[in-house]
Amino acid sequence: MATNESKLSTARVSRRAFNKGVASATGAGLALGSGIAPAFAQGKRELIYGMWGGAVGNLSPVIRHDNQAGILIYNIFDGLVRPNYAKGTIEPWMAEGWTNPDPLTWRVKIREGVKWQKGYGELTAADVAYTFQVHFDTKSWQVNTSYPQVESFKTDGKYVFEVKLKQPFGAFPGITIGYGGMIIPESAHREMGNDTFSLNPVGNGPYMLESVIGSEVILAKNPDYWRPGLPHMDRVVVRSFPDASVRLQSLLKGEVDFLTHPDNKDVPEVAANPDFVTHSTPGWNWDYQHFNLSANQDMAYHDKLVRQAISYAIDREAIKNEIYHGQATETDNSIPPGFLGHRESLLKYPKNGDLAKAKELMAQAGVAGYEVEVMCSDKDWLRRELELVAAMVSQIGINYKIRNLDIGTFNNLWINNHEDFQQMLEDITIVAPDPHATVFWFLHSEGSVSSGYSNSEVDELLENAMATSDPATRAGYYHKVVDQTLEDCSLIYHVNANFTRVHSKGLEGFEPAPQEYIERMDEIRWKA
Amino acid sequence: MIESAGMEPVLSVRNLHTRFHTEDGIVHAVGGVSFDLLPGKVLGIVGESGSGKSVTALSIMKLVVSPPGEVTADAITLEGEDILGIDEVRARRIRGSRIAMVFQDPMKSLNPVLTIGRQLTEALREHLGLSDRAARDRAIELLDRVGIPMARDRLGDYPHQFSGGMRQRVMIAIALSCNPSVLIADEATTALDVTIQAQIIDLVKRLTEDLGTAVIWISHDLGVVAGICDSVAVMYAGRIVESGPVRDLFHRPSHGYTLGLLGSTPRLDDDEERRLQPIDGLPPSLLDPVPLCPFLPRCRHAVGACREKPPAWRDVADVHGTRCWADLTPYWRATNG
Amino acid sequence: MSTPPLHIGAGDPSAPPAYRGGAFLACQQFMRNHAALAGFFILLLLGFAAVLAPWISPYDPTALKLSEKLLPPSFSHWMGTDYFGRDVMTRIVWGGRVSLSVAFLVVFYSLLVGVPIGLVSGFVGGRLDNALMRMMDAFLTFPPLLLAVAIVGLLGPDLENVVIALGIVQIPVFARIVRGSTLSAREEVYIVAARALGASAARVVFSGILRNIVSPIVVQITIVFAGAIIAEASLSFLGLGSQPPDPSWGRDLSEARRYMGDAPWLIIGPILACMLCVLSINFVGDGLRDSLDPRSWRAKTTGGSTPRVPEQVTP
Amino acid sequence: MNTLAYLARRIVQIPVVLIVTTLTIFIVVRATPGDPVELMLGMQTSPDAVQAVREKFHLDKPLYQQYLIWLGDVIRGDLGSSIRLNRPVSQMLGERLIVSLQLATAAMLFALLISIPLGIVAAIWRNTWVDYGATGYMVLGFSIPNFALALILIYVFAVELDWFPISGIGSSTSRGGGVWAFVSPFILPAVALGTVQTAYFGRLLRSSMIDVLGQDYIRTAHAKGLKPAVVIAVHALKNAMIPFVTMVAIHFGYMIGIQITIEYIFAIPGMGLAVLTAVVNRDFPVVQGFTLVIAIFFLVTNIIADVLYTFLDPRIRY
Repeated sequence: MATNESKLSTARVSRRAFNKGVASATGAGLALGSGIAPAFAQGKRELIYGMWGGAVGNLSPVIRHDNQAGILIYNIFDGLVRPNYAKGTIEPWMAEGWTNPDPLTWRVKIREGVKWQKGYGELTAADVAYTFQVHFDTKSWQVNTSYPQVESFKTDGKYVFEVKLKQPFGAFPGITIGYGGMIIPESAHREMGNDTFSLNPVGNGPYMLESVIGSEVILAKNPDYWRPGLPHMDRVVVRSFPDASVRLQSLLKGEVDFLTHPDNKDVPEVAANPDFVTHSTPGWNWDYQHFNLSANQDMAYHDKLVRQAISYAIDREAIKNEIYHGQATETDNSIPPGFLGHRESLLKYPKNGDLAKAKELMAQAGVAGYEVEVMCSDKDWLRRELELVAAMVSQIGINYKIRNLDIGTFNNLWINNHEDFQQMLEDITIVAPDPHATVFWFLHSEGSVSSGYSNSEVDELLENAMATSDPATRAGYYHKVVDQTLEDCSLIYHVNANFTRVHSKGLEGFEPAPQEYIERMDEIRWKA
Repeated sequence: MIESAGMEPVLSVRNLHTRFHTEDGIVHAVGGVSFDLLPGKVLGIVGESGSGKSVTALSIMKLVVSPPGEVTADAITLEGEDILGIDEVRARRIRGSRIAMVFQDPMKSLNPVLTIGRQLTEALREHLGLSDRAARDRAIELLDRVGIPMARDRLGDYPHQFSGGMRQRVMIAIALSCNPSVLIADEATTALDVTIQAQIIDLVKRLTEDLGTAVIWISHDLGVVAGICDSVAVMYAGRIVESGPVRDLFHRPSHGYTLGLLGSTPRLDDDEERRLQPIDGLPPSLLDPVPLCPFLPRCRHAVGACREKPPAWRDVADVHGTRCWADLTPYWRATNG
Repeated sequence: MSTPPLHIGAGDPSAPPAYRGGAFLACQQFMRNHAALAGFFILLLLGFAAVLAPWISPYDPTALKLSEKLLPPSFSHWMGTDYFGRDVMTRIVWGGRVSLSVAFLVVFYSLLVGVPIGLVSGFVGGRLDNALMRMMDAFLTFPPLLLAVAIVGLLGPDLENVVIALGIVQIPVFARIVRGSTLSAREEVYIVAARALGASAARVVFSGILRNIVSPIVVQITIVFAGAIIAEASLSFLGLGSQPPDPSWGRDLSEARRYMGDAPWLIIGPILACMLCVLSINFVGDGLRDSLDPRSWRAKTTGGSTPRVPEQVTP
Repeated sequence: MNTLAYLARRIVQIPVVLIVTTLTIFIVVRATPGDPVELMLGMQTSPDAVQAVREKFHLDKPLYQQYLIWLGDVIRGDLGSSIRLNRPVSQMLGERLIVSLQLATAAMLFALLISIPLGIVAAIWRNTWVDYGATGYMVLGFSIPNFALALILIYVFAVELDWFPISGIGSSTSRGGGVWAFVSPFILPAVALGTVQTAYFGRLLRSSMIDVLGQDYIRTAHAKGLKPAVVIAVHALKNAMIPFVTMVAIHFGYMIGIQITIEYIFAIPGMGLAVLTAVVNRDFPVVQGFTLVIAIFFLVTNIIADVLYTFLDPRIRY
């Protein structure tokens, strides 16, 4: 419903874009105020990427990095495998293939002839072994995330890497060599040392790191990339824009060619703008209310009827429209579309909630109303969502006392000491395209992010699902787990937010990924 | 009215009025002043503070800002040129070059952050268009003339490095730098101690005689006026109540206020038991001037006429006139006193 | 034979010049300053609006009504409604409670701590003065917003901590001003005279010096008051200010920035409130500074000194 | 000579003040709940992963020892490296300090460009509509939060009129392009940041000009028949400038501390945003390193302000 105001600006934008387009095509691209460097003779081969958030952190796959850095690492390094989002499968990449001779052994065949950047030789199985060893030596975060099942590993010849597991692990391709599959060159890492390597990483991906100055990272084309003719861009300039609306306005003004995470409010309007292409793909993430079940035993929310009442009181469609402006899909469970074991987004709870049922459940639980402290981090859209949710639950007598915290304090309360908070609203991006990465960590009583919820039956189901590798049986287990969570409501899911990216009409070759920290820029190019 | 005795006056003022529009009403600071200043002569203007002495000077220099000030007169002629109606640009060319002024407080009259040399040569460069070099030499010569030792290397000094007396000398040097035909000294020695006062008075007398500059010496100190002036005009409540040659006025005071002033000033040749007679009461409000003699409320010698009609100007001698009905001849003293 | 003093044209001579205390003359002077008067009434209005908010506001500031989302200003909603359908005008009135109370407390605390430090170090001088001033320098070097972030992070985001965070940075400002004025006041003859008369150091400091440095302090109060309101807004913009659901100008302003194109009234409301408040504070400050300076008191013409030629005659 | 003595005394005091500042920041940030390593390592951290990083950044040692280690390193010029970004603090500082100084200078230039004429005009025609207009504008500048002004400026001048770019400071395009490409991104942030200073400076210059214009030496200058412009520019301004310049220098010292919201909106890689992110993520080395530099910068500008004072006013020889 673009108001006439925006139509006006659209018309103006298109004329400006048109001028710019003509100017850049003829190589005289220095339009007043547009930040585009002069175009090269044979059409532009430079892209300016408007990144969300503050400055980008370290760029080494073996040191914990944030999502923004993940995007850059994804373009400097090519991983052992690559997810195919359309088919929801894991495809061979640096690993030509892998075999599973017995449930505890996996043998991975490494692709031959792939060169490291800046002349550091060829990628071999030794590099893979070295990378795993670095993770274990530096006790990196991956040890607990991607390699908990790894017993031992060794190379077998120049191009075969063999891993022995402590127990069968069906999600080996997606997680152990998927999320944990970013390999670093042994020669370069030994020469520079861990810290220096993180400042100038040497990878095998389509782009090399040229410079990091202030909040701007410049990636240059990797001349000896193993896929000939790629990437099409000579340079990708990545600039951080903390403010979402300013980031979008910079795109509209032509100072930036491509951006992610626009303000959801502007998505419908920019989608209608003919000069730009908008991809709004359902994301592998969810917003959820989290109850601290390991503490505050006297609080009413420990009764699952109250939690169900809260879930019934939530109007998920209102959240989708008011907070995400339509760029989301309502959900009440933790397996989003495109994941193994996904059935429906909404299995039990109605889209607009059911106030009568909620009140009935509260009466059943014998709870008239209570006050609870609900904390939220510094993501402004989540804070608005919490205000909306607070209004919804107040209809059944529950008063959410909102405590908005900075991300440091928030994570500290949530991750590290588990006692000092009662309830919270957060969103989470799922790291690997396998239900194990979401369901196990959150719902298993020993899961790394468990909230004190422990249900032995659920634990058993999760362990079985992890052990088998046959997708059909794993899906069956996850169905039962989800049904149980719908009953227990240890977590109340609201929506799967879309992951949105917008780029100038002249660009093509994007492949929208539902994950926030993956952006494939190897095939991006300016149309001829 | 003081008629000039034959010589052409260098400055003549006819019926000068200066009013200030304040929130409380219109203050008539100067209520119709007329006088002539003869070349090379020193005219003293005497009166209590608030009697309009300084405002008269500032009005002549066209330095009164309007609004709130408002200066009107029949005529103000300087060296034959009527400077009453001239525009600001012409007025600016006259100030400092044809008519200059020295102020009361030497401590504050010089710019603390500019060197003496700069403040001296400014007027020279502005009015005479001298080159820096020539201006410097002229400045050194001027400082020598006003008695500042080692003038050459004092140019670079700042005002706070000079004593009060020295600063007043610099002020005089600045005023006389362009050889003006009229110098107005507004309480020039009031802020100085007595010994320095005498030096400054001698300096002004000597310089004005050499240069032939006419001087208006504004002061409330009768002793200083007696020492330097040729003729005197006594001002009260914005009007000249009596004027004439200095000796005439001191010995044959013909206005109640002049008599009162003389009565309240100690004299060297007084016999001991003569008690000083202060003038009691306060100066009148200048808001709505009364047609009668302004000094009436405080005058000891008021006669019947004073309360009926405003005193007209009458001549007591050929160049000595007053605006007072009372006959004060009994108070005159022998001229040899 | 002296004639009785006859006051001609000087008003009613029989009314003896009543002695009027300094406070009265200060008020009289303040009344003359129209801008200050206007500022004072606006502040009074804002104060009442903030205090009486629950009774006078037509709508509930926090209740959501999605059906009335983003309505332009109309008769029913003077300043339109925001993205949750809440009335902007009501939220501004309620927001005033937060912003004004934060500003008031910041001024109060920084005065409470800053002025004594300034007085002591100005009056005592020597090594204590140097030590205190170096400590104040240390406080001054803290980047204000960062200190606020750390403190709000440390003590949690409720209002008191925002006040502490903003107050700490203002303490040295007051201290330095008071010290400066005390140093100059200490040299004044009337202070030396008071001490010569055997006045105790405390009496000299509090009655002598403090009374005479009131006006620079008052001016600084208005600056700090206005600065606090804006700092609270900046903190909210960075996500650290007051907590929902109680509205605050800063938070509403930062939330409104997303709708600048579609609903500009969302951003104009808080800005106007901010500016109106700060403008009136400044005018009151200027008015106070002039009226507290005895030199500018002018007694009416009944009695008192004759109206003199205005001070500044030349251009 | 006593100016040098005064200067020496002030410079000697800097380390003392710096120690007090850094110690206070050290305690405040360290006392803030949340352990940087756990925050950085995120959810699935194994205890020994946390321990490894803690040792690397000496976080396992007692507080006072950590401070002494840090102090020792600083004296040797090593500010340590960021826990979150794993980059040497000095390198981050190098890039960002320049940008912050450029922004501060741009904002200061804008403020002076507007406030000096405004202050003078308001003083000369005081209590006329010119004065009220100028003072009104200055107080307006004073009372609008700089981020609100920034948003309005962007909306009007960048989006609608497209006169100036929104971002680009410290970016390759601005370094690579011509003068305009380098200058243009500074304009809107400078206006947004400088407007508040305009109000402070304008009001100060107006009141000091009014004081000076009332002095006797101005009357003397007029009596000398100098051009009004000379009287104002030379005689009056030189005196009025003394308190003004001191205030400008002190405010320049403040500039870096209050740039955060402008850096946030205009995506400027300055120091404010880096420190804010560091405080939020409890990245201690960065917080300390940056606050140290901001403090040094503030103290140096203060001393420059005092020295300027003696230089400008011949009456004061410390």
